[in-house]
Amino acid sequence: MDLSVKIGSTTFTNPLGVASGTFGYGSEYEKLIDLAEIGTLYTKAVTPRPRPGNSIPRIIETASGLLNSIGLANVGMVGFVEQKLPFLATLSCSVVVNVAGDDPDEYREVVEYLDRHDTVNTIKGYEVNISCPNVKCGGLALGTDPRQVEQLTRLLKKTTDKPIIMKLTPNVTDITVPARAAEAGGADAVSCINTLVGMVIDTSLKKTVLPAGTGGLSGPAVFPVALAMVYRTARAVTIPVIGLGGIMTADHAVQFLLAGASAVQVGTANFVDPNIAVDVLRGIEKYAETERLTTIQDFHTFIE
Amino acid sequence: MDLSVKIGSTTFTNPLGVASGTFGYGSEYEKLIDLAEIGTLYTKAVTPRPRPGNSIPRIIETASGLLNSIGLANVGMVGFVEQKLPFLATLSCSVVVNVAGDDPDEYREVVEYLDRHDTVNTIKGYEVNISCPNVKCGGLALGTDPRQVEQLTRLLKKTTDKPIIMKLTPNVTDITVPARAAEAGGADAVSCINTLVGMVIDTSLKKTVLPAGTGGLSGPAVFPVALAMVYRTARAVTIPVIGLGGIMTADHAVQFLLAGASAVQVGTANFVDPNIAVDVLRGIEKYAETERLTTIQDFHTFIE
Amino acid sequence: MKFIDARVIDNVSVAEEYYEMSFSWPSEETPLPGQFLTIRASDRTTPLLRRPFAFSRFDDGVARIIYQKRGDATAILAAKTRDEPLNVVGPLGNIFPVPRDSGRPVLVAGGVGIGPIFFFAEHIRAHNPLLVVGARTRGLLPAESCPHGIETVYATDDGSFGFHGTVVDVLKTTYSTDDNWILYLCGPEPMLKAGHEFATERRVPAWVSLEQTMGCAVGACMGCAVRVTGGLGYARVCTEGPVFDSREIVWT
Amino acid sequence: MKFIDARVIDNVSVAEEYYEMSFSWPSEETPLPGQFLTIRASDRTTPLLRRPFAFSRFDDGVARIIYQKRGDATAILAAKTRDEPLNVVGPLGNIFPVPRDSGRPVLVAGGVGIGPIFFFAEHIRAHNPLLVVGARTRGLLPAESCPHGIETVYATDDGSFGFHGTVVDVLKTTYSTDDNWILYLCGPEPMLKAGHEFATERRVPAWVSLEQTMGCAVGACMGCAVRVTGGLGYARVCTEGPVFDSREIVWT
Ligand SMILES: Cc1cc2nc3c(=O)[nH]c(=O)nc-3n(C[C@H](O)[C@H](O)[C@H](O)COP(=O)(O)OP(=O)(O)OC[C@H]3O[C@@H](n4cnc5c(N)ncnc54)[C@H](O)[C@@H]3O)c2cc1C
Ligand SMILES: Cc1cc2nc3c(=O)[nH]c(=O)nc-3n(C[C@H](O)[C@H](O)[C@H](O)COP(=O)(O)OP(=O)(O)OC[C@H]3O[C@@H](n4cnc5c(N)ncnc54)[C@H](O)[C@@H]3O)c2cc1C
Ligand SMILES: Cc1cc2nc3c(=O)[nH]c(=O)nc-3n(C[C@H](O)[C@H](O)[C@H](O)COP(=O)(O)O)c2cc1C
Ligand SMILES: Cc1cc2nc3c(=O)[nH]c(=O)nc-3n(C[C@H](O)[C@H](O)[C@H](O)COP(=O)(O)O)c2cc1C
Ligand code: FES
Ligand code: FES
Repeated sequence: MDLSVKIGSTTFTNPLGVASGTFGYGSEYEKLIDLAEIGTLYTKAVTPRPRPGNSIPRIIETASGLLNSIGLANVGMVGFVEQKLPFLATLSCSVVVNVAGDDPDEYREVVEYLDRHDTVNTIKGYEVNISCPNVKCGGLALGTDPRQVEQLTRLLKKTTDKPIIMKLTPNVTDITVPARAAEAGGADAVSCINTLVGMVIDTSLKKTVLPAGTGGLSGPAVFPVALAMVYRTARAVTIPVIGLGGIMTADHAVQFLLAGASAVQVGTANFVDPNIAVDVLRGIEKYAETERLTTIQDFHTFIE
Repeated sequence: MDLSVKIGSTTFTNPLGVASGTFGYGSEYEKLIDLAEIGTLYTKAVTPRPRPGNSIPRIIETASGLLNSIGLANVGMVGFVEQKLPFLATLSCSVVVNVAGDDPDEYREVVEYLDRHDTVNTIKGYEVNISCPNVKCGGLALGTDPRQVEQLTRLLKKTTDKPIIMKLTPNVTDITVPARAAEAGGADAVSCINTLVGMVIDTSLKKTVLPAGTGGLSGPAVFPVALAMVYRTARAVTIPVIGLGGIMTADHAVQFLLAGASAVQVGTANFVDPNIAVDVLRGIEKYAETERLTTIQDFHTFIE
Repeated sequence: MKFIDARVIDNVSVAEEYYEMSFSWPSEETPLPGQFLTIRASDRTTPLLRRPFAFSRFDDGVARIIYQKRGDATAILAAKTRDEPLNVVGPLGNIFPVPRDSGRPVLVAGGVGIGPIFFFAEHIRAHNPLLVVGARTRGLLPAESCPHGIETVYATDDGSFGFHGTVVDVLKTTYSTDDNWILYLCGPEPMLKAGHEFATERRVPAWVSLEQTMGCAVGACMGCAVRVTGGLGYARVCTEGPVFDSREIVWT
Repeated sequence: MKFIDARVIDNVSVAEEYYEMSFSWPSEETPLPGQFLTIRASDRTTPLLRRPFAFSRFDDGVARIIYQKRGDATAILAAKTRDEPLNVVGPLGNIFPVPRDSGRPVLVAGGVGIGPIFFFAEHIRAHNPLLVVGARTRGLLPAESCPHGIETVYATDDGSFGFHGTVVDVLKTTYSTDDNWILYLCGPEPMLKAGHEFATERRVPAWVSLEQTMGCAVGACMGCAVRVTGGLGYARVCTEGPVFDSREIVWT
């Protein structure tokens, strides 16, 4: 059995990742789980300059879901290289840096800077967040416009030799449009989904719970939506699709793989139980064994 | 306190409705709840000819949600007039007929036929389902194209004097686009949301649980998404917005009203507990009383 | 069909993963064999939908179900103790038709189908029914709950108790051409199908009680459809069923 | 910070809607006052997130929390009985700094803030702390759980027990200018803010333990941010806190 996944020039040893924004920069979970066990760590988004994030409160629980409005709070690319990269360099799992910015040039700036400072080749790829519903510029607006998606992908592909994974938003009429745009721009993979735009109102205060009004919905509530999107995306592009959204169990992850995903990410579930990611990987391996599937491609042969 | 709602020429005595497809044609729930208590009963979709519906199984539970693929199973307009309308005529609640078809002409056909046969003026309006994710033609494709939405609305407004409520799909990049198209076509109101496209796979059978592949996701899982959509829609159009999606409690319903909805519908929750709709209405009234809100418009004054 | 403000009286394990629950039934409407009820297991939204269960017995203000612990809802039920309230709607659905002519009723139960079959066996005791109860293995047979004083054949797939084979094997071995049987079956679909095929070959009537995931359970949502030969090609398990003439069903 | 395979030892009501739970703590890492743990209340997805609770006591392999029944998660906790497993991660967060100089520690608790304050009072018993415990009304005061042999002033908003007024009213009445106090507060935000203002006026140091909805509880998600004066303007309650110098906080 070899469940490794090739994305661009990088081979990821197994199909499991932990999703951006839910695992910090790895060190936060170091004492709880063996980071060597997870395949790929997708970092919190890195932007050119440090960002304080949105007003508080930033998260609220909904029925089987989590609505967040973190606002890309992060230390910025310089802080990342100084404070986070050295620890990440010590890990045996793969590291993919999630990148965000206010405009295409900011994305390029981050990728260029990180490439230059990643002297020991810690970073195995970039996941480009064009789908954050919690910031004004960049983010969602960019991700819903196929022309911009294609141009940004092309720009970043020119900037780095490392794999470029475009992270798609589910807040679109037809996810295959930005997916194909990313492919046309030369993306090495797409990942989907980011969060769904959602809102909760506090009826006693008579205002939205999140000061920003809307936030991004994640967690098991969104799983069926994510699976349908991954299914459609996998039929629209030939590059690998990374499936995520609501994974709580190995069965969910296997559903993504059967639907056509080549890899998966566990997000919100890390908050629920930091063990879940590793359990999911074990479960995928067990399923592959029981069902006699020896490669990720084998998962793709059952559902049309 | 007067929480009545005017839509086109019809005044609905209170803001509560039970959503199409979750309440049959009323008689099914007659023994369980006092139908006089609910404001408006939205029937199961009526199409020109009877439809058997999709292959089975048709429903599956997901985390705090329900994925369905009923496929507009219904008795057709003739059957509706013969078998369902006489009972509906005896009810003291308002009746709105949900209408669906494969193309604009089928919608027109249903509205025309029903208008002609509704001799005692039982039907207080039509809700036009341009958002069913479970049928090939009409349905979703139509609902995502603003030009078609506007034309269909205009066609139906010419066909009948009764209020036309366009039911919008959440499976779009920007729900304000079809909402404005409906308004431009002369719609008396819009209702949102219909179900989100979703999928579940049976990993032991290695196929989708629903034979149609995807289905429509409803229930508390989708509530935050629905609320965000209603909030945006209410700021894009001046006609009344009817909010639905995941209502389980009066607090949910009040959130829709505070977000700008003029009325609400309870859907999946009727399955969970047929009492919920009436409890929701009582809860809305109690909230209005405690907070000293005397009209539905008063709910709209707090959130920008 | 009513809301029933029931309270748990007893809730005991009757076989591996099988439980029998009795609860008060403060309603005039008396449930009959074949009918079912729905329970909202939890006030939270997981599990969300009400769950259907067939009546396994009814005496005098006390109703019962026999259920298998499968997933979330039944796990919550299994943890309920005496006097806990139970959010019930029922009775729902149609009934097993009582045999009118002289034929011998043969009642066949497997898996979660035992409840309604036991109830029906008690109900038509006077008709001298033959009861055939099957399970994969001995531990899954709820021996204590079986109606007493009714001719009963047990069958296990692994031969650990009673007849070694399926319930339909029992039928095949027991049946002789001058028998005048009416079959009633409730259990897993493959068993019902085999029962139907047996009945067709031997030209005996067969009633089957079907399962299908339910939304509303009152006929409103068209969610619980099964393929049938007549009408539009579908019938609702909750309303036209759960009991069907096996010849009406399109078996796949 | 570790996964703790805890088991419930005891779980009793200590005031109206307040419970004290003790559970085994099979870990070398000893929790200190101010620190908290997170519990996954249910295996289902409602409630979804782990819930944070402060330690209210620790002796020798047995940890405790005092919690208020508020919503789904705490209702599930309240129903737990002896020997049930408890999915715990902890200890998390920073600690109440033990007073180094000669000042008198004045410990102020309200609402769900009593747990960590009681723990700290026991911990610095040798420093002769003054304990001020407030509640809306008598029934909400967990008298039994209060540390014994420590000077304690009770206050109720309605005057039904002890001092008639808020805990900060108690501070104002009790304080005299030659007192050398160090304040420690845990409770609802308005109380913390009033405590901070009192401390600023009287120029005494004050430590506050804050609450914020948490996602990860380990510093990864930036969800539990509160406004602070330094750095980027936000600090994480789960990592930089929950205990902060009250002057660091941007009070609103
Ligand atoms: C008319 C009828 C009568 C029934 N009588 C009995 C009975 O007497 N005893 C008994 O043990 N079981 C009976 N069942 C089956 C019972 O409803 C399921 O076992 C129960 O819903 C499982 O719920 P769960 O949450 O524990 O498991 P889940 O994890 O939800 O599901 C386990 C399996 O149960 C089935 N199921 C799930 N939800 C539903 C639903 N809403 N409606 C129907 N089936 C569902 C699915 O096939 C699923 O694979 C009956 C079903 C029907 C339709
Ligand atoms: C560091 C810290 C220590 C705490 N210590 C205690 C304690 O010792 N005793 C005690 O009774 N309570 C304590 N709390 C509060 C406790 O976490 C909440 O009461 C609990 O999460 C409520 O869960 P619920 O599902 O019962 O209620 P819910 O219905 O979920 O919520 C009720 C209220 O609790 C708060 N809350 C909900 N989810 C969270 C979350 N994930 N994190 C934080 N707050 C949340 C919200 O303000 C909400 O309005 C502490 C909170 C924090 C942050
Ligand atoms: C608190 C939080 C913060 C997130 N931050 C980011 C981010 O910085 N960049 C990004 O691409 N996605 C971010 N996401 C989205 C997740 O990576 C993931 O796409 C989404 O949560 C769906 O997966 P899940 O349901 O498994 O959580 C964030 C999600 C959460 C819950
Ligand atoms: C079983 C089922 C059948 C439905 N059928 C219809 C329909 O015929 N026409 C329609 O416009 N919407 C239909 N809907 C959508 C609902 O009316 C509603 O828009 C949706 O379920 C969201 O609301 P809820 O979360 O409260 O259920 C159906 C929903 C369900 C669950
Ligand atoms: S379950 Fe709704 S029609 Fe049968
Ligand atoms: S809760 Fe995630 S950073 Fe504090």
